[in-house]
Amino acid sequence: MKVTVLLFAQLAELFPSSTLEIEVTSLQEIIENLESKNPDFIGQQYSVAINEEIVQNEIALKDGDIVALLPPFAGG
Amino acid sequence: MKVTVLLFAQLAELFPSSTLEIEVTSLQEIIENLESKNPDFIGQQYSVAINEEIVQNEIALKDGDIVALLPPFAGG
Amino acid sequence: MKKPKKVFVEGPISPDFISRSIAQHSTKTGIGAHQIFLGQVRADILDGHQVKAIEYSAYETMAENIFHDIREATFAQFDLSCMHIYHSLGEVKAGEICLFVFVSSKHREACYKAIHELVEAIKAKVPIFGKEIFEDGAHIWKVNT
Amino acid sequence: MKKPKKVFVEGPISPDFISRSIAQHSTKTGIGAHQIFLGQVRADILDGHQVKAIEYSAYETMAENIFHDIREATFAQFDLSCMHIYHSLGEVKAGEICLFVFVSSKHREACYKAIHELVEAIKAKVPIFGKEIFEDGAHIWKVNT
Repeated sequence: MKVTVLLFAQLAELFPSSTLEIEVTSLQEIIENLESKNPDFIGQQYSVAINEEIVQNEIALKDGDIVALLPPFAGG
Repeated sequence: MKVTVLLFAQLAELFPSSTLEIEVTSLQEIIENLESKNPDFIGQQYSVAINEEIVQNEIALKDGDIVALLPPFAGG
Repeated sequence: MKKPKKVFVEGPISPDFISRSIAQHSTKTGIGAHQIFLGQVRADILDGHQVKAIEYSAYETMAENIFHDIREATFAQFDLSCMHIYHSLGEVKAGEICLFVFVSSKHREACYKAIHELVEAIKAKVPIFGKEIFEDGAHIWKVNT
Repeated sequence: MKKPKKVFVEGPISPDFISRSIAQHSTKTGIGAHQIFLGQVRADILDGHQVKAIEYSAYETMAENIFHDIREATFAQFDLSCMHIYHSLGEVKAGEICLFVFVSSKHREACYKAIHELVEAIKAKVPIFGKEIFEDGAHIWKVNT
């Protein structure tokens, strides 16, 4: 299925674009995809939001999901 | 000895002047003096400051002391 | 030691005054957090009368000394960069501001606690009196809770 | 329910903006206490470099939703009359204000706790990112503590 991956802040700096459309079957696959594109992605800290909700565990993706990788928050 | 008595707020309203110079030997005597001048003074709530320091117990007065009778505070 | 500063101001504290006070901190680039407390006069209904203003008075010399002591104790207890306290004397109408307490620090934790303790200390310890004046001209004397 | 309000503003939050926000509360004569928290950008020295500004970015749609949730939870928990939250996006220089949180209530106790919880929730839960830009043009990414 196709999902949209959004990268923010220091994660966005690691790739040519902060928005990726990719064909994957799981969150794990997204991460492996990004790690293979840029090894500097390995070991980065981030939380994951699917359709703007933070998810704590691996959950099943659906076609059209928006997966955001969010580095540590720094508001205020 | 002679002391200056300062009255504030609702206590000042009970007397013609908010500043009194009186001859007394004790704090108790000041209070009796005021109660005799205006019985409405009886039962009023206040704390006592001698020379700008709050005192909790009867303390000896000295000539020239400034005795302030302070109704409940209402700052802020 | 900080030099003694005058706390009392005549009449209400204006939003402009607060704005200028905030702006003066922009050169203090070690500050990360400001906390401001404002006391505003309420149009309370008491015994069927509506408060239109509070007329503040104080035992001024003693009050300024106690403000000074409160300030020093707060600086000793918390890691603050700045502290400002202003309180009105005279008439402050309902909706206007009578108390402005402003603390600044590098990190926010010190600010939360400092502002809380400052405001409580001011309300409890400073000989300030408030005459609540009703629409019909009658008045009662305010008591802090 | 309060209507959703926009939190993000472009660039720093000016003292004038804060002043106008305070002034708008003078007609709300049931309010007795205001509490304001301001976040100010610090000129920290990190690895020998001095921060001259923070450039804020956010996952904006998600962030606005979370601000809304935080606002609703705070209104449910505390007896507040008003609540306003503003956060900068884009560049905010050292000494300028990037966060403005403003709560008002009849009595002061609700304000102390509400402002504390609001600021902590904003720092912990909202997807906002800060690029700390040094005098020499290098940068690092800020992490909240």
